[in-house]
This record gives sequence, structure tokens and C-alpha cells, in this order.
Amino acid sequence: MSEWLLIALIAVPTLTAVVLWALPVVTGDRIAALVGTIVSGVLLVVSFVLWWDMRRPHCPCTYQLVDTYGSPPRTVPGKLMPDVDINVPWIPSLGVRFHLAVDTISLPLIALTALLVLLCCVYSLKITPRIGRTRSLIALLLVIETGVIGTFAAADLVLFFVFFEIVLIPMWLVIDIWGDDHDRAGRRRAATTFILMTVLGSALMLLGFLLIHRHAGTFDLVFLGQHPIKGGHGVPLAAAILIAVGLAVKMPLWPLHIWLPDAHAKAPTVGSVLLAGVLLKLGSYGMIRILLPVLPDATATIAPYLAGFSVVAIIAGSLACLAQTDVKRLIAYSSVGHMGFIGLGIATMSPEGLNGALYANLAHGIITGLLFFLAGAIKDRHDTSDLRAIGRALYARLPRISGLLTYACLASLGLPGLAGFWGEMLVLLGAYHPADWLPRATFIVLMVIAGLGAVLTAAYFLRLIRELCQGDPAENPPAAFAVDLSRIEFVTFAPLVVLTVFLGLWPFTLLNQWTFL
Amino acid sequence: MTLTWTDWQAIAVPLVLAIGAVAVLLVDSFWKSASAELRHTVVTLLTSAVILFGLVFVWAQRGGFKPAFCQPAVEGPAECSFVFEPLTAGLWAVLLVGGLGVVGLSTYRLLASDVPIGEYHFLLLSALTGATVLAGARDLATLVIALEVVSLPSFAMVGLRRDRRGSEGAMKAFLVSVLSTAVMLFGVSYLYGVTGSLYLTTIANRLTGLDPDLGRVAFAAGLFVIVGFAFKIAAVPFHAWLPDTYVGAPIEVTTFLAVVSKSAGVAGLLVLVTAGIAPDGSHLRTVIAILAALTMTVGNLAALRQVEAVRLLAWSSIGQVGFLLAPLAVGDAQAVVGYLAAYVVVTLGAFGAVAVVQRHRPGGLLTDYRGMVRSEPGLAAALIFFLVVLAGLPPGLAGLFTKFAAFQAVIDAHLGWLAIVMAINVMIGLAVYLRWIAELFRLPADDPFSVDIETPAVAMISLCAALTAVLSVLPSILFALST
Amino acid sequence: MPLILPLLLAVVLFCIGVYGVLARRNVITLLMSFELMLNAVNLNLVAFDAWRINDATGQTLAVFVITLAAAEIGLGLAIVLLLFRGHGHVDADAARDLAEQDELVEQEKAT
Amino acid sequence: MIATAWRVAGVGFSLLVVLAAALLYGVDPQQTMAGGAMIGEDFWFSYEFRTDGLTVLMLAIVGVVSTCVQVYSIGYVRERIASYTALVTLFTAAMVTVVISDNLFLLLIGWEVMGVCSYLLIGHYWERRDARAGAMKAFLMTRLGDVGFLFGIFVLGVGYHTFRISELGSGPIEPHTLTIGTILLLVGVIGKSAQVPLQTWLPDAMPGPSPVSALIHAATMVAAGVFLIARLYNVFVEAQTTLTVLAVVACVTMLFAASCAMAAVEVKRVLAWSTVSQLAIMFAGLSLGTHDGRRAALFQLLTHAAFKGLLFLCAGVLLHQVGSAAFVVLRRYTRRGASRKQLRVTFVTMTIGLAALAGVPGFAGFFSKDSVVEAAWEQAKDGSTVGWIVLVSVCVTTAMTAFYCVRMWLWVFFRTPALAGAVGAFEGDDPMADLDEPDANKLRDGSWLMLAPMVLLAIGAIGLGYTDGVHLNVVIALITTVLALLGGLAAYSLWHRGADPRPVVLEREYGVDPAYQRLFVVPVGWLAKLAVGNDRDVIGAYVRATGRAGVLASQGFRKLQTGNVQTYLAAAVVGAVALAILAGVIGS
Repeated sequence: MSEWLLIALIAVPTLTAVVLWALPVVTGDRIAALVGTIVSGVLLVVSFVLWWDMRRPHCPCTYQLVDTYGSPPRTVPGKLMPDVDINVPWIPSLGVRFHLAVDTISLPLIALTALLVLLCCVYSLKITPRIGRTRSLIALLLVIETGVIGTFAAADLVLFFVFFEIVLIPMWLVIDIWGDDHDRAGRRRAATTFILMTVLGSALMLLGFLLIHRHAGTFDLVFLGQHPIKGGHGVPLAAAILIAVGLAVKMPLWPLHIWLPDAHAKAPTVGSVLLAGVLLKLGSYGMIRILLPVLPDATATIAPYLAGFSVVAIIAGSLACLAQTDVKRLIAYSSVGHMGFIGLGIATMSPEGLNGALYANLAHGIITGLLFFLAGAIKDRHDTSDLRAIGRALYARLPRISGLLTYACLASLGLPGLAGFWGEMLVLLGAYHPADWLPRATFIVLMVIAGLGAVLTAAYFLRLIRELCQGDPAENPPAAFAVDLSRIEFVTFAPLVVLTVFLGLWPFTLLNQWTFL
Repeated sequence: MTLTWTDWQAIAVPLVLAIGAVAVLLVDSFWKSASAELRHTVVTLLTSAVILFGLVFVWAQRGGFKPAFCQPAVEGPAECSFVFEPLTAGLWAVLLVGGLGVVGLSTYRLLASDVPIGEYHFLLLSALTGATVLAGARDLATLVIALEVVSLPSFAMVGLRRDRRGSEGAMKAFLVSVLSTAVMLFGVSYLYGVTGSLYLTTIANRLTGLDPDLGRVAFAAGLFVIVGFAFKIAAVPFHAWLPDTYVGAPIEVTTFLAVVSKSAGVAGLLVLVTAGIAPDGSHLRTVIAILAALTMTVGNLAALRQVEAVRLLAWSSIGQVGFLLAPLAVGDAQAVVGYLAAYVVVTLGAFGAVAVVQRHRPGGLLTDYRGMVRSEPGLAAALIFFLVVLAGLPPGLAGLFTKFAAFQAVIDAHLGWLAIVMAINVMIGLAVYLRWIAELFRLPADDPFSVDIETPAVAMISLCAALTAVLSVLPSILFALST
Repeated sequence: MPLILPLLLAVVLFCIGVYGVLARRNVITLLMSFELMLNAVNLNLVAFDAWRINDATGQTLAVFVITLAAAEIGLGLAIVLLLFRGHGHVDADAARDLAEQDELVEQEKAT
Repeated sequence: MIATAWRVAGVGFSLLVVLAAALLYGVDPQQTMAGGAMIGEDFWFSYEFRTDGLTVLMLAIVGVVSTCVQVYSIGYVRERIASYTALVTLFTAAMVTVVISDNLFLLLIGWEVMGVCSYLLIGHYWERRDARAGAMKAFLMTRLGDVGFLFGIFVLGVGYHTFRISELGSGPIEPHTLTIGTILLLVGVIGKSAQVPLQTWLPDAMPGPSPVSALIHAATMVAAGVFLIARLYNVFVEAQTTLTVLAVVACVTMLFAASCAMAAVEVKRVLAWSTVSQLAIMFAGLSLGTHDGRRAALFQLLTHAAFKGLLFLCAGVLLHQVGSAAFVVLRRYTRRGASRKQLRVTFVTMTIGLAALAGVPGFAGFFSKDSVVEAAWEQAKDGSTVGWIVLVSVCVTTAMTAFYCVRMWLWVFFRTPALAGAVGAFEGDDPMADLDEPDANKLRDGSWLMLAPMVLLAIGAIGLGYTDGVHLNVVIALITTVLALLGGLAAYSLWHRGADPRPVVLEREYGVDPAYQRLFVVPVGWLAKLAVGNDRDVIGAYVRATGRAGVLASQGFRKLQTGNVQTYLAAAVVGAVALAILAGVIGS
């Protein structure tokens, strides 16, 4: 039963996309959006059913843990402990298997993906990019959903790679076709930079996978998790570096983040939401799922550098935000900072840091999704996302939207009581208390710098609120067409707002999923 | 004197192909009473039947081992000039599928483009004969002769339209090829001089025990032979003839060059490498690896700014050859054949689509494809699929996995630097195809391409697309070809 | 006769051939240069065959090469004829219709 | 409609807090918890709550002040009522969370939510530039402190293997871990309570609505710092170094803030600085490390809540009626005691508040301040340096406090005989002052909704002094009274002469703010430009250069494709030779 649900999660979106494309052009964009909404809604339900199923006591996680290790080491981070398991040979001569498995690390992310795609489809019911062609947009979103969910569910390195790559071309098309319609060359460049950098990264990652295969003779994540590759130098180190670089492009970590601001800024609203909310998570998820459990020793070797780059990302991203004049670019750069926190959490290799990274993953997906929705709403109303062109005093012109924007900004800067806090807090705690084999002094220094980065994060969000929401309404009279929060926007934003509060006030539901870390 | 023996089944396919070639020529020459259309149909059917026979034979005999023209050796096992073995079967399958595809492609444009039908099919079958012999050849003389049997008909085909562009293309291909033959033969002569034999196995055996001075000579000789093949498959820096010839030839012939001729060259080189001219650890493999790196980089880079569809495909095929050479450099026949198979199917499809467009838009510019997703969704979808496979990204899993196999071969052989170069080239290659795909998606188009596509073309392109889709879902077929 | 003399001669012949291919413009001359190169190969083969006395493999291949050369020249002359019909000359370096067309790039940039 | 609902909810919630405090009074301490997750093998996260005497005291303060503020706001706030009331309620709720939490992270949630509420409320008038800037500054500086606070939680939590407040302080811990942890917590406290060196945000937060200032200064935000140290007193007592640091910070702050208050020319700014100074007195009490010190500090917290809340509400009335709280404006209304007569209740309650602040005997502030001095004297008697420092500082501060209280009282409500109607001490800012006499008849005391809370708090400002039982040390009382008298007399004599000497250094508040601006804000701006430039001109340049190189290479290869077959052949021959040489090099 669960197996079929998992297969459905991956296959249904693409099949729906094919059906949508097969429909005649005259079918209408509304119907396409409706179909997308229904399908992704069903998928959301399915993912929750799977998740619910897993929380039952029959989960074999604990005994398996004790089984393989007499006395477990302090961390067995990210190791795949499959609950639902589909495992059939695919390309025997290359050692590739079609192996899907999910556990409590991947399922929340799958649910997040389904949620965000659902919201994007709902949003598209009423609000679509000016160029139209909504049918194809919805279809591409669904294909992206397949890729992302597949990546989260893959238990074979090659399968992971394949799903990882599936999202690229659809995303490229989304940016290239539906992107910023004032800047044709810019959106083309942004889309191409995005796809080329990611492809290069993933090709390098593939080299790392092949090195693992050469060393261990298998691509199977479950097996590799149980028999990690020892040794922190030589081939494992090379593999770890290659994989880390590949995933760091996706994540993105400084200095490989350069594609991100353009891609986010030029993408349409739904594209930005998915890009920031879901696609960036592929990188961090890969690190948790592959680097840590498969190459623990090699990861330990590179962890301080990973942490260092993450912290640079936090600081550089935040500083860059301070000087941005474009709302979407600013939010994009804020993602660099937040993903830096996640990278730092992973690099600590400690349960706290990993819990934090996982939590921050979800929180960032929700909050940044909301932020991009709001930025899109503002951009739609002003036909630009340039702060100077939009003007100030949005509190007076669009009180509800700007109020929500303030809320989302506060959530994003890690205000305790909202979702962003727990992840960052746990990451910093992890950095204070990293795994035993890591240089603690280094990590404490990094923790302090990251803490200052948190202040900078607050600074740029407050600056955004000050430059955009506040101000003298007399100097910025309301435009005639500016309608405050529409009903569809309310429906789309509400789940994210509610989840932000819920995750902020009650982190235990999620954290208890990851006690095995 | 020495005794030779032959398993005639081994050479059945080349023989039938040769007989078919003659038959086609005769039918076309002496059956003047029939209309051109009828003759075209008959000739096409005849050619297809011959090639299909070959395919059926390969299918029936896969996994068999049949030597031909063998003689007992002074030392070691018998020396054979020609062998049918799983590797041969795989290569033949690829070559014959390519040939069949070209025949199919020729059905819907040949008459209009002023190409003599009988000669065309005769030359095609002759070249296929040479190609199949090449894939089974196990001595240098057979190898050289077979290579010439592939090459010479190809040039004739390039010039078959007897126009200005065709003659220039033929001339360029011819001159380069002749030079390469001379260089290769020069190498062969030294290889013979050093080892005293033309049999690949014997040469391989004797090369191992050579004294260092002669070893250097043998190395230079091997280099010359490889350079000769490098001309044929247009590896950089021996590639410059290719774009000009591709553009100059009729598009069917271009397809033939890209599919059959190139595969034959790769097959020959593969035979050379795996049979022992360049054994594991030999510097000749390093040379091939360098060639691979150069070829893929230059090919992809040059394709980056092309504005004509055929020229872009020409340069990108150079890039693809670079990727083919990478597993070849480490002697991984399985990866090479798999890659070749996917490349052949997809190239056929891509050229098929281009042929449709070029028939109505002879300019052949990328801008002719603008907005095709709306005006010709089916054709556009197929073309995008082929291009994505060539780039090696999902949903083109056939391309992805063949590239993956190439990576795996290279990594397993500890050629890290080559793997990095390949990774970079995946990116450049993607950039190349994306430009084209972007044109297809670009809306609104002033004058979108929209025609009634001929039924044979639809059938042909759908077949290629379907085959590619199957290979994408079950890539293991690709890698089962040569085992 | 030591082996080195015919080998040297062959190398010289081959180099002359290469020079001819690179330096002469007339395609007919080019074909003749190729003949020189192939003959260098033949000389090599025969010399090596004489050096190794066991069988006649080299000579056999030499015969093949001669045949091959004939075939090539035949086809080559046909192509030269075609070239002449199309271009009105037989200069190898003057046939440049198929070079990269820069104006196309300009056109694309314009759109 | 929504606004009304929110108002009812707000007042109701505040009353609920008062009710809770009343119900909990005298009940035995209790603990409970909700939720929970184990992270790794070391840390248990959950929401733990506790109630004890301190909780009840704080709940009472918070409840009463917030009720007063909510009621007062009904009359005071006119626009954006819903968001305002909601935020004040949230603010109160956050403080309640801080007070009842038994878990450091839960406490941190309340702690930072207060920060963000104060940010939003200070920025309530977001049309005004100073409000925007002040709000941002308040949030950033407190957040900077909060990061330290978070790290302090880590250090202590990891040190004690628990994040539960009631379990902290039990169990072995290395002394330096304890010191580092408590000092980091202190950083958060300093930020929240606006002590030196993070003091500059509080005066700049004054553009916010006055009731909010009352709430922030009297019962919530800034008081949270004092509460926290009182709550973790058993931990802090173990760390002598931290207490010494706290003492130094407190003493420097009280003198610094009092001197700034002496030179401020705006009612709310004077009150803000006085808050900083009074908080420092509480910290000084806490830094003594004795039970008496803690008790004195909490006593001071209690009385301060009453009189400072009162004073801000009074200032609110002034602002409400006059439109400004600057001395120079208020002075225009002093002709024939207009402001005194028209704003009778305000005048009386404000006088009571100032008296309490200045430590006039009999008023609440007098008793609480004396208890701090007394506790310090107890320490100083035993030869404790900290005790002496605190003692002297508090005494000096007493005099300074009396000075600025009297100064403000006189300048705001009375016309100085020396300069009847002439250009006076504050008109340097405004040369047109006193030329146009404002119409003082329009002044009205606020509605009863505004006045009732003031009266209530005024009663508190008098009566709360006696709640602790009157146990006067006569000598100390005498000394502080004399000092206060001296300060007051000095202020009176200056006022009488119509002079208000304001040393430049004080008026500029020691130039701390511009210095911070130059030291931190400007460099961060540069760094931000650097980061953007780095992305654009370094990393981006590499990416662009890669693309450009690809295009150039492509064009180069196109150029090589001349169409001349002999070039191709030559290239091939050269290539073959190069390949042979390359292979030879690699081979050898």
C-alpha cells in the first residue's frame, strides 16, 4: 500500500503534466490550474498519509540502529532508515537500481514540496504571469514536483542524480518563458546561468558518486549507510569534496551562489517560490543524506571548511542584502544567508546541528515561500520590484500585504516563536557543541560570527520594512489600481502563515521525528 | 603453405549487404520502364530488406562466436582476419540500425532533392558493407580496406547531387580522408615492420616483448594509425573538414555521415584498442584520452555560437565523439557501444526533424525553428526530446545514462582529469542545445514553421522518438548490446 | 642493402608528399602528392617484408595499397571533375562556399 | 468594530493577568511542562513553566501597568487601533511568558517577542522619520544583546546539561564556564535594559506612543533584564566576576544616564534617561550578590513600575494636549500657570511621580532607593569594594536624580521669574519662541479613561513604598534626603536665574551615538557595498568571464573554419606532430 502511494507521489505529477500538454490549447488555463490544484492537493494528502503511516510504532528505525552498531556512535546522521522501500534492478550492468525509500527525514520535505506546489497551483487559479500559457506552467510545476519528490525519495545515488537533474530543464523554462517580462535578455541569462552552474555542479557530484561506487561497489544508500566508507583522505576525500561542491552549487553556498539572485529575481512568482522553497533544499538534503552517512570520515575532514564557507555565506549574504534595491533580489540573497545556516548545521555533524539544519530547511521553505509570494504580490501591483520605483509607505497603500510582509520578514530573521528560530538556534547550538572529532574552537568562533550574521539578517529585513512599508504616505500617494490582499492571495498565504506560527510555537512534533539522529 | 578456414555465417551479413548493393544498382539501371516513384519504392524496400536481414541475423546470432579467415599461428591461438563476437554483434546492430534509419530518412526527400536513387542506395549499402567488415576485422589489412570501403562511397554520396556545394564538400572530405589513409598506412607499415604481422592479436602479443627502441617506433606507428582513424571520426585537430562537408552534403547524406560513417570509424578504433594495439597502460590510450578531451571541448565550444541547425549538429557531433572517445580511451567497449547506440538513434531523429524543416526552409537557420512548440507541437516535442538526450539531461535518460557509463568507465580507470573535463563539457554541451530549445519555445514568433508533415517523416521521427523513449526507460538495453 | 636506406627513402618520399599536399593548390597535384605518400608506404612494406623473410604479408598488403590508390585516384578525379563543373577551377583553397558565414551571426544578433 | 473587540480583549487580558497574580498569591511554587523533544542524547527541549513569589510579583506589576496602559490607550490612540492594541496585548503576553517560564528557550521566546513588539510599537507612527529610525535601532541593539544571551543559554545549558531554569545552578560546572555563561547572559540583559554600552536605543525609542513607553519602561521590556537576573540569582551569585562586571556596568550607567537626563530638553527623553539610571540602580542592588540586594532591587523595580508608568502617562497627556513634550514648547503654556490649571490632574500626578523618582521622603522611590543603599552599606561595611562603589554611585545618582526632576518640574510647569516672557534658556533651538503666545485655553485634561490609570498609579507611587514594611535606617535616609535636597536646590537656583547650563558633552550624550554610527553602522554599509561589489565584480566577473570566454572561443573556432581545405590539412598535420610530441613528453 505505502509503496504504491510513494510511486503515485512520483508518477502522478508527471502523468498529469503529460495529460495537460495533451489537452488542446483551447482547454483554457483555468481548467489546467484547477487540475493542477486538485492533483497536487491529492498528493499533499498522500504525503501526509505516508507520514502518518510512518509514525506508527512499527517503524523499524530504532532496532535497526541498535542492530548494526553495538553501541552507536554519538551521531549516525542522515542515514537512510527506510520505511517504505521499493527496490528493483534497473540497469544491472551499471549497478543502478530503482530504489525508492522514505524515512522521517525525507517525508517532511516531501510534504513541504507538495504543499508549495499546491499553493502555487492555487495561486495560478487567479494570478498568472502576463505572458499566459498557464497550462504549460502548471505542467512544468508538476514535473518539477516529480523531480523534487523523487530526489527526496531516492535511495540510490544514481537515481538521486537523475531526479536531481529532472528539475533543471523545467525550471529553466519557467524562468526563461514566464520570467520578468521587462528584461528578456536578463531572464534568459539568469535562467542559463542557473542551469549551467547546476549542471556543472551535478556533473561533479556524479563524479563523486562514481568514486563511491568504485570504492564500495554499490550505489545503494541503505547499504552505504550501514557500511559507511571509512577513511578521511584519498579517494573518499575526493568524493566528499566533489559531492559537496555539487550540492553546494544547488544549495547554494558562497561563492557558488552567484546564480541565485538573478534566477530568483527574474523568475515568476511561482518559480521563485518553488526555487527557494524547495529546490535549494535538494542541496542540503543531499548533504545530510549522502555526505554524512556515506562518507563520515571524509566529511569530517571537510566539515570545518564547509562550516567556514557557510559562515561566509551568512555574512556575505546578509551584507549583500543590506545593499540591495530590489525586493526579490533581497529575498534571494537572504536565502543565501539562511542556507548558510543550514550548511553550518550540517557541518557540525552533531544531532543538534542536523536537527537544526532539517528544521531550518522546512522553515526556510515555508517562510521564503511566503516572502516570495508577497514580493510577487507587490511586484504584480507595481509592475516592478525595484524598491525606489515602488516607493515607500506601503503600510498606507497595501496595509494587509505589507503587514504580512513584515510578519514574514520577522519570521525570516529568526524571531523566537516563529518557525525560523528553532532551526537557527539549533544550528548555533550544534556549532557550540559539534561532533567530538571536529575542532571545537573553530566552530565556536564560527558560531559567534554566525550570531553576528543573525543581527545583520535582522538589520536588512528591518531596512526592507523601513524602505518599503514605512514612510510618509503623503509623499507616496496610493495608486488607483492597488488592491489590497485579494481572496486568492489570502487563501494561498494563510497556510504558510499558520504553519510559520505552528512550527515556531510547537517544534516538538517535528523534532520528535528526528530523535534517531 | 598455411591452411585457412572460415565460418561463413560470420561473413553472411557483409556478403548479403554487398550482394544487395549490386542488386539495387542493377534494378535501378535496368528497370527503366518503371516510374521514378515506383523504382524508389522498390529500391528502398530492397535496401531495407537487406539491412533488416542483417539485423535479424545479428539478433539470432547474438552471443555467438564465429571466426573467419583463420590460420594456425606460429605461437598462441589461431590468427583470424575476421571475427563475429558479441562486440561485433553490438556494433553491427548499431551500424545497421543507423543504415536503416538513413534509408527511412531518405524516403521522403530524396526524389525532390535531385539525387539518383539507385546509386545512392548502392553507395549506402556498399558503405554499410565496409562498416560491418570494419567492425569484425581483426587484422590491419582488412581494417584498412574496410575503412576505405566505408569512406569512398561516402564521398561519392556527398557529391551525388552534383552541385557546387556538394562537390566542395566531397572534395574536402576526400582530401582529408586520403591524407588520413596515407598516414594510417604509413603507420601500419611500421607496425608491420616492427612486429612482422598484421594480425591484431599477434601484434598485441609481440608488442609486449619488444625492446625499448623498437617500442618507440611501434608507439609512433600506433600513433599514426590512431591519427588516421581520428581523421575519419573527426577528432580535434583533424575535424575541420566535417562541418563544411556536413553543410555541403544533402541532409540524408549528412545523416549518413553522422550516423554510419562515424560509427564505423569508432568501431574500427574500438577494435584496434580492445584487440591490443593500445593495451591497458599504453601511452596510446593517453593519446586517445587527450584527443577525447580536445575533441569534446572544441566541438562543444564551437557549437556554442552556431546559427545554422546542421552546422550546430555537426559541431555537436564532434563534441559527442569526444565523449565516445573517453570510454574508448580506457577500452570500455560496453560504454562505447551503448553511447554509440543512443547517439545513432537520437542523431537520426534530430536530423529527421531538421530534414522536415529544411525541406520547407532551405536556409536552415536556428531562427526558423522559432515558436515551433505552438505551431508544430509534435515535431517540436520530438526535437526537444532528441536535443535533451544529446545534452544528457532528464527526460533524455538514454543520453544521461550513456554519458554516465562513460563517466564510470573513466573514473574506474582513474582518469580523474578527463572526468573533470567531461563534467565541464556536459555544461558546455547543455548550453549548446539550450540555445536551440530556447528558440523552439520562443513566443510569439512572426512566422512560425507550420506545414503538413509527410507521413514517412512522421513515422520515422515517431519511431526514433519511441525508440529513444524505450531506451530512456530501460537503458540496460543499451549496455546489453555488446555483451 | 641495409634496411635503413629504403626506410629513409620512404620517409623522404612521404615528407615530399606531405609538403605537396600542403603547398600546392591544384587538386590534381594534390592527388599526385598522395600517390607519393602511398608509394612511400609501399616501399616501407616491401622493405620490411624483405627484412623479415618468413612470409609475403607485406608484399600482399602493398598490392592492396596499390589497388586502393587506384580506387582513390579514380574517385578523386571524379570529384575534381565535379568541382571543375561547379566552380570552374580546380584550386583546393579557392573553394570556400562552405566556410562559416559571419553575416548569419549578425542577422541573428539583429533579431 | 474590530478595534473595539481588540480593546476589550486587550483590557481583558491584562485584567486576567492581574487576576492570575491574585490567585497565585500565597500559593506554593509549582512547576509544569508541555511538549518536549530529545535532541541527540544530551538535550531535552520542552516548554516548562513555574510559579513562585517572584512570578506573582512580576505578574502583578505587569498586569496592573498593562491594564493602566490599555485603558489609557483607549483615550490616547486614535489611528491603527487594532494593530496597536493587538501588539500591546502581545507585548504583555510575551512578558508574562518570560515571567512564568521555567525554560531558557521559552524565556527567550518571550524575551525576543517583546523586542519585536517594542520595535513595532515604537514604529507605530511610521510616517515619522525618527520613529522609524528609533524602532530599527531599538530592535537591532536588543537583538545584538540577544545573540549574546542565546550564547549564554548555550554555555549554561550545555554546562549544566539542562535548559530548565529551576535546575540551573545545581550540579557541577567549571567556574570559567559559569563566568562566561553568565557574562553572555548579562550581554542580553544589558541590551534589553539599555545599560552601557548598549544604552543608546532607549532614548531614541521615545517617538513611540507614550503609553507604550510607559509599558516598556515600567513593567515589561527593560524590566525583563532585572527580572532575569533575579530569576537566575543563584547562578549569578556563584559567578563573582560577573557580579563585579554587573556592578561596574550599573554604576557607570546610572551616572552616565543621570548626567544625560540632566541635560535633556524633552520630557520623554529625560524620563527615558532616568529609566536607564533607575534600572542601573536595580542592577547595582543585584550586583551586591546578597539576598538583601536582590530584595532591594525588586522593591525598586516595583516602585519604579508605578512612578515611571505614571510619569510616561503624564507625558502622554502633555503630548496629547500640547502636541509636543519639548521644554521649549511646554514653556509657552506656563503663563499664569495655565498648564497647571488646565491640566490639574496631570500636574498633580506628575508632581507625585517626580517626587517619587527624586526620592522625596515619604514617596515610594525614597524607600526603595534607600533599601538599595542600605544593602550596599551592609556590604561596604564588610570592606567590599563593590559595596562601596555601589554605595557612592547610588548616592551621587540620588542627587543628580533630584536635580533633573526638579529641573523638569520647574521648567515645564512654572514660568521662571528671571525671564518673564523673554527669550530664555531653551530658545536657542527656536528663536521664534515666546513671540506667538499659544492659546492655552484649549488645553484640557484628558478624558477619565486617561486620568483614572494615572490616579491609580499615583496612588501606587505613594503607597507602594510602605508595602515592604517601613524599616528606615535613619542615617542613610538622612544622607540621601540631604543629597536629594542639594540636587533639587541646585536645579531651583538655576531655574530661578533663568539659566539652564547644558554642557555640550552632556547634551550630545557623550557622543556615544555618533561614535557608534561611525564605528559600526558606516563600516557595515561599506562592507555591504563590498559584498555586493564582490558578487558583481569578482565572483560574477568570473562567471561572466567564463561565458565570455566560451563565446570568444566559439567565435575563434568559427574564424578558424575558413573553408580552405589546405588550412585544415595543415592544422591536422601540425596537430598530429604536436600530439606525437605531447605523447612523447608524457611517455618519457
